[in-house]
Amino acid sequence: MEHLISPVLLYGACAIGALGVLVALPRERLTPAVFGAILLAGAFGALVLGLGFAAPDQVPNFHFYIFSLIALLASLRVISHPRPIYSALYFILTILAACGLYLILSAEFLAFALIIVYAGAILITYLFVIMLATEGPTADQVEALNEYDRVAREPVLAAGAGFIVLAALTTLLVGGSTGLKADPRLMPGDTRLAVMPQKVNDSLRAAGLIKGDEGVIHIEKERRWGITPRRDGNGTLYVADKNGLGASTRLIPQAQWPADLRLSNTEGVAFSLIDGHPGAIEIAGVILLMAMLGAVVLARKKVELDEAAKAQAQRHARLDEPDVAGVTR
Amino acid sequence: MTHLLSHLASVALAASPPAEGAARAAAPVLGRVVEGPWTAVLIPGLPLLAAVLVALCAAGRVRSKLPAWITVGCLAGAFAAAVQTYLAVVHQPGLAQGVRVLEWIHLSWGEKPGQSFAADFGLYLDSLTMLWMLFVTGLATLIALYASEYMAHDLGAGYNRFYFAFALFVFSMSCLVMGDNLILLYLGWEGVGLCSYLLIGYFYKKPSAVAAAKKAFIMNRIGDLGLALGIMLTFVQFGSVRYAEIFEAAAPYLTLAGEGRIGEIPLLIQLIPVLFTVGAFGKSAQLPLYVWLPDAMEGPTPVSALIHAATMVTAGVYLVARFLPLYQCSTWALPIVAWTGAGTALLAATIGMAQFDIKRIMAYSTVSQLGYMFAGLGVLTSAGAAYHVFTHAFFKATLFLGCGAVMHGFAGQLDLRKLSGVAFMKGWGIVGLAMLVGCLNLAGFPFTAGFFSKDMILAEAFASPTYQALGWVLLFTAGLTAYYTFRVFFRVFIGPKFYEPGDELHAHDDHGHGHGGAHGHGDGHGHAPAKAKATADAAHDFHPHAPGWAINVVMVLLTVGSILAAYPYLISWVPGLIDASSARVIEVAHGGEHAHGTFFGYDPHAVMYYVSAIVGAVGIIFAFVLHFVGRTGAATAKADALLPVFGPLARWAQNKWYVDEFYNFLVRVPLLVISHVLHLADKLLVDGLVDLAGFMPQAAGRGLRRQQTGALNGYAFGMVLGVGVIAAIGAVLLW
Amino acid sequence: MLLALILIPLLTAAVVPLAPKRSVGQVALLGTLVALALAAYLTLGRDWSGPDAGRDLAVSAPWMPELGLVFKLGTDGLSMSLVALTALLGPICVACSFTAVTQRVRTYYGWLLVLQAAMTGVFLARDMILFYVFFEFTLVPMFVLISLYGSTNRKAAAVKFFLYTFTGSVIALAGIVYAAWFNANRVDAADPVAKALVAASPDLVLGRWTFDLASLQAAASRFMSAETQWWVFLALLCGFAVKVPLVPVHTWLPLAHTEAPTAGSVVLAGVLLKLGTYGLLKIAIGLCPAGAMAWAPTIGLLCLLGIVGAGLICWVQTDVKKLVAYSSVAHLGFCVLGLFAFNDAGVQGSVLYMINHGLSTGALFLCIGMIYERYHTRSMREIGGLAARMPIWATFMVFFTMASVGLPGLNGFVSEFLCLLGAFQAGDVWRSHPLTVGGTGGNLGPYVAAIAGTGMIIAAMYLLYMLGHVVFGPLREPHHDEHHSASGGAHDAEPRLPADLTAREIGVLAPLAVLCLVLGVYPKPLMRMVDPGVKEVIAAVEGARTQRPATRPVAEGDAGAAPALATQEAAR
Amino acid sequence: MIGGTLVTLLAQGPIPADMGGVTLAHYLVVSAVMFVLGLVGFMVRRNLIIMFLCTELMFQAAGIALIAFSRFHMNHTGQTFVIFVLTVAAAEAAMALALVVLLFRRKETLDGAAWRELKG
Repeated sequence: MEHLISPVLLYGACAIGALGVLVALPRERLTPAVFGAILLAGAFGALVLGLGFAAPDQVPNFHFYIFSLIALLASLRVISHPRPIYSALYFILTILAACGLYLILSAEFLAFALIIVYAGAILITYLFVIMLATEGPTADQVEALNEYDRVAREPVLAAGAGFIVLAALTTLLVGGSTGLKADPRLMPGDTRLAVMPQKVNDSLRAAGLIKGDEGVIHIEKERRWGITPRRDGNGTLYVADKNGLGASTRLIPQAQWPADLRLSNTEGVAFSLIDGHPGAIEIAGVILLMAMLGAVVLARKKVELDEAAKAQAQRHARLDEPDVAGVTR
Repeated sequence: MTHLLSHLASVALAASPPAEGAARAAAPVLGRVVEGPWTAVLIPGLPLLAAVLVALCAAGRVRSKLPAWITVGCLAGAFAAAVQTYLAVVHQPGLAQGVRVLEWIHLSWGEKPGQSFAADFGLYLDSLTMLWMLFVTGLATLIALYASEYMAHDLGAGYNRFYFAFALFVFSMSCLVMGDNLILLYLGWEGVGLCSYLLIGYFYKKPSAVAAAKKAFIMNRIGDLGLALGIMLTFVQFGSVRYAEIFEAAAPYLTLAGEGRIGEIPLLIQLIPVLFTVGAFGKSAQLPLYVWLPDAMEGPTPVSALIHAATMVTAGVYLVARFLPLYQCSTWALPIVAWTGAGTALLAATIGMAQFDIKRIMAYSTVSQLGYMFAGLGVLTSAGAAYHVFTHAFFKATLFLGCGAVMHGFAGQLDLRKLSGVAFMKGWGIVGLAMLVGCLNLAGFPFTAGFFSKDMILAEAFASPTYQALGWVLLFTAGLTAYYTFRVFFRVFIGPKFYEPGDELHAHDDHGHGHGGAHGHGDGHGHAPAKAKATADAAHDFHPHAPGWAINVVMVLLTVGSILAAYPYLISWVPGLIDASSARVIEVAHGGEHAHGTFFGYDPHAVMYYVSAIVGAVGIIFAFVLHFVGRTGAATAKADALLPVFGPLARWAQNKWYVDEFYNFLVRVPLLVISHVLHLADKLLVDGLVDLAGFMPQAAGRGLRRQQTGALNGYAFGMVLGVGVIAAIGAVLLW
Repeated sequence: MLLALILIPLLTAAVVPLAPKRSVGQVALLGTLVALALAAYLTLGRDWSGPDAGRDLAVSAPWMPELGLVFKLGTDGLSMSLVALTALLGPICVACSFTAVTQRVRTYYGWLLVLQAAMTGVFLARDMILFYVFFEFTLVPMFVLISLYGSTNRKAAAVKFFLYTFTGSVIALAGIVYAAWFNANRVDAADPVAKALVAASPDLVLGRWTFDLASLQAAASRFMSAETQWWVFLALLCGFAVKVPLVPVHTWLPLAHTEAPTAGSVVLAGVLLKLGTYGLLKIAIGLCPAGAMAWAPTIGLLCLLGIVGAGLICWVQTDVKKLVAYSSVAHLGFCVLGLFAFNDAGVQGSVLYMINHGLSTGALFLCIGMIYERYHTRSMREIGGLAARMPIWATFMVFFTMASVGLPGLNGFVSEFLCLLGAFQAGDVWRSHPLTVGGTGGNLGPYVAAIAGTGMIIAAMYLLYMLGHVVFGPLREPHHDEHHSASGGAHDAEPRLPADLTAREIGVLAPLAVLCLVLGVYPKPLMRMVDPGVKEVIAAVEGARTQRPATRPVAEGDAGAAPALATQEAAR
Repeated sequence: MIGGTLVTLLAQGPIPADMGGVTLAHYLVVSAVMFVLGLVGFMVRRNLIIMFLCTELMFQAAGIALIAFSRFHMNHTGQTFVIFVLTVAAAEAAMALALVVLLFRRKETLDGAAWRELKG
């Protein structure tokens, strides 16, 4: 198998990355996140170089590198920032960068959906919860960081394990995708246009290919409107008048089709979603409903503090209200 | 009585020995069976009916002597049927008759011989069978009558139980003797064992009785294993377990043996009688399996008389006699039988000399006499052996019942040191006289039945060139027998009157109802405290109750029977019956001159009368001198002075040569140890391994449990590692 | 009809929870009596001696056709006799529990009935998976019976019983599945041998996935190599030997028996153990006759170990119930020994042994249960000489002990003797003695029979030891008061039992006693009934003995060699 | 605005094999790295909320990979799946955060290590 990237380089990059993460993780003393970021950037650079050399004849896509660098650095900060609020904010940045990548991949619908749903809705919930669940800075202590936020748990082991997984994953992904050929059978092509006669009509009419009361028909299935596109680009449009199929029917080969007579990405996603996975949508809806109900139920629940916490709360209460204690005494 | 004796003596001395003199009857036709009389079915049928009726009595909680009368009646009917059948059988001498009753076990897996197994409830009637059945049913009737009085103290459940087992015993014995196949014989064989077990253990609250019963059953089972293996080997060899077919298949071998070519007979066929012998030794209490019989005296005395003296123990003799054709085909079987018999006779006699319990002495004498019978079979006088069985049945029954009467009358007292002059006490005359006759028979006093039957065996032993030594052993034993028999008689039945009551009282104290009215004395309940005053003055509050009419009648009848038992000898009745059955001894062609053993140059058949008469008389005289002359009390006699002469031998003999202890040490204890070891091994090793297999997952789980920290991150870490390992494996495979 | 045999107890089990507590027992008794009546009608009402007897009763319905599973019930004389035994013990088990079980009675009788249904199903199933399902399903009720109604150590006993037997039978399942796989993938339906087989009996399914018993047996016995058969048999043996149980996989039995309630012990000894021997007989040997032959010497050795070893262990027990439990190990040693003699006497004896052991040992457990109900102890140190207190009970006890010892005239003898005779005949040693007519040849032989014969002596030793302690001897009874105060008010609620047996208890024991006697004196009908089944098994083994498995019959010309071998054998 | 420009610039990008000079592998590597970062974060951080955030990070990584494949095959199913992922993430966030609040109320801490009831 052809090596897209030299394994030594790949693993080296992974190792450096792991080291970077390790350094960047929050710990008891100083948190040299900056060094970690530098190391990570180095690792990323190494990867870029390796991958870039893998396809030397192509001009590297600048946007890709920018977005991915932002995304990765932001995710690093998500996991390494000791303050939860900042982590959440960095996560928003990660999502925005990922949306950039989505756009490069011409998934514009999802890119915006992601921003709205994730950055807009989910993350806000997170922020709310963080606000709710984090004790604010008290008067005497400006840096009210919890111990569990300041100290990472088993960073070395985790970084090691992460390294192993990453090395294995990249090996598999890189190795697996090199030989991968796009499967033409998976491409919906323009088949979907057959069920979108209005779009076809409008497009043809705008391009001046049909006039008057002519319309496209689809012969094989005997539909009034339709086309027979082919995956190989040799689809044919039959254009007929209102009287239906007859002597006046004419054909428009695919080569003459206007440029915008094709399925847009959003339309494709819509077809795939509604037409291809109707059941899954239903299930997703139910899941969301259940989640909502569950959240309501959970939120309404009165919580009993457990014994230790109760004792502590009582202690707090006594300290907070010395007067009451004094009265009773 | 004396007139009859002298008459018999004159006739006996005048007549030449019947085995030689009378022209032998025509050889029996073995392997052919003709239809027999249906009355034969009544012989086992009536006792079975009696057993069923008695069982119903038990279910109905009958508390009268009804079971006894049922049993006596049925047994008498069986005896009548036996006589009737006997007449039918002797009508066609040499021909066996068969009666089919019920199909039992039938298997078939092919057409060829040996490919089917059939054992039915069928009867095989020939003269051997009928000889046995006559005395079995006859004696059983008498003894059942005797027991009706003897067991009367136990009216109710115990009485019913006794008669149930008694009737069942007669049924089993009939099956044993009359069955037409080995499996039915085996049924009877084990059936009598069961009844023996039940009856020995009759006083089941006594641990010794329970132990004795168990011992008898197990010892018998050891023998039964040999018999069972013999049956299987017979089946495999001859393809059948039916007598007729076995004899038919064995005929060629018998011919070979008759021609003196015994070496050409296949080894496996020679092995069959050896295996049978094991069974016979178990049932007939021969070395090394004899130890159960003396202990079996724990049972009620009528049982000892019928089962453990007269009938059941002779089943082994019957087996050997029945299969004499096969025994004669075997090189080793008959010598084994002969020498074991002689050895047992001597050993049991020596033990019997040293015992003090009169019933036990009788038991050892039974073992000894059984040894005689086997020796007789071994030296090929099946007629002698069968005749000895016959005579022994009568006189030993007489002796036992006499002992039983004593035991009954003296509250279980059987120690000859504590009884004396019983015959002279009021009401004991008949018993005393019967005992005298029995003792004379057993001692081989001239012109008694025992004298003739013993002589036949002795003479044949000396007549055979290879069994001279055996003859001397038997002769010596005869002397010992005379001595210890009369030792009992002189000490217990004559001499100064004296008694001490026993302490057992037949477990009267357990059953509050005491004695029945038949005993003719009033204080039926007053025996229990006798134990506390087991001294001479116990006589003040203890009155021995003399036997009642039933016991006396039976004693008289049996005495007459023992005397008359000499008569058949004179007319060659028994030898004739034997010769007409499968127990006939074949003539062996020895190639040249028939080598005849002699007794100091004389023909043993001619001189043995005198020799054995002298030996018997010497034994009696010894007993007279040592145990009667000058004896004033019961406890001691002159013989005690002689004890030091024998040194430890007397003590050893008194302790039965420590055979029981030896068996215990050699067999029972090791087995017990092995059993405990096995039990422990089973519990610890085998089950331990199982438990270990069950424990290991548990232990592993306990160990792995510690890996569950409960922290979320820990689980995540585990998952990541797992994913990593899987991905790494995938990567390695891919690259 | 056959389905009804299973359904009647099941339906009764469904009704029992609805019945009022007082009449639960009566309802269960009624159900079992109906089942018994049906079984008796089927058993006695027809002639079972023909080779095709009972074929018209077969029930077949598709179950899971994708897997080749068929809900197929069938019977022959052999199976029917065991079904009858199961049906007989049903009412007896119910009736013996009326006073013994007073707590949670609905659960108790419900599970008891389910157990009966499952056991009946095992004997009737003619599909391997159906067989297996029933076989395993017996475990659940038994587990409940032991763990809820047993004595002190019941939990451990129940778990051990369940896990031990379950482990074994899972391995057996592997063997079954392999046999089915073999039939589907290694047997060519177009093969001439296979064609001939199918032509002979059109029901056979060869070369496709099926779990039909007859088909798998035909396929495996004809096409599987001896070595493979050895392995498959081993797998099946794992399942069945534990159930039987053979030494050394017997250790669950004494524990389970001791702890189980009386009815549980009766069923366990009476029928459950027979599932193992029945499985060996009907499934394992028919499936891999060559494997069975190869295993015969080893199994013979294990049987001897059981007969002698377990017998000796019995002898040193102090717990009566444990003694009888170990005696089951010894007795089933005889049973399996006869089975592996592979001749008429042996197999016939073995089948009779199954039934006779069920009757006599079941009855012994009943007797002991009655004692336990009265004295709440099983220790021979505490009780003894009970003949004085309970003469009727003692009579039954002696009777059943004698049946167990193998006294001729009672049922135990016929089977034990035939087993020994079979083992005795089944020796190749007879082949070297030309004038021997009764030997059948095989892997056991006279020495094995002789050693097994010592088991007769040992049986007498330990059973009479038991009788001598419990029934005879001086009376020993534990103090009632101690027990009542120790166990609190639980026993006070129980009805007080009279010293000797009640009419109900006599009614429970009497039928067994009558059967013991009848089967001892007149076993002919039973022997005729099981004969076709026995012949079938022997024919399978004989087939394997005379011909090599026709794995590649055409290629190597084995088909031609087989008859030659057969005639050679016949000539001997 | 920037988004709009990008759309015009990139949306009509070249067909599969040529994704602007970067291959499918590039996206997958980015996705993998992001995923592993989420993974490491989940293992390392002790704050329950951050841990959940890390799971969201992993969702994102998966999303990138799905979209990249979708583009590679010119098939919209990948994007559809991202929508489902989004749904699940939303549901999960709702539930998880509710739980977190609940847990926090119980022990007054967000330390994941505070709950060890499953400890063996």
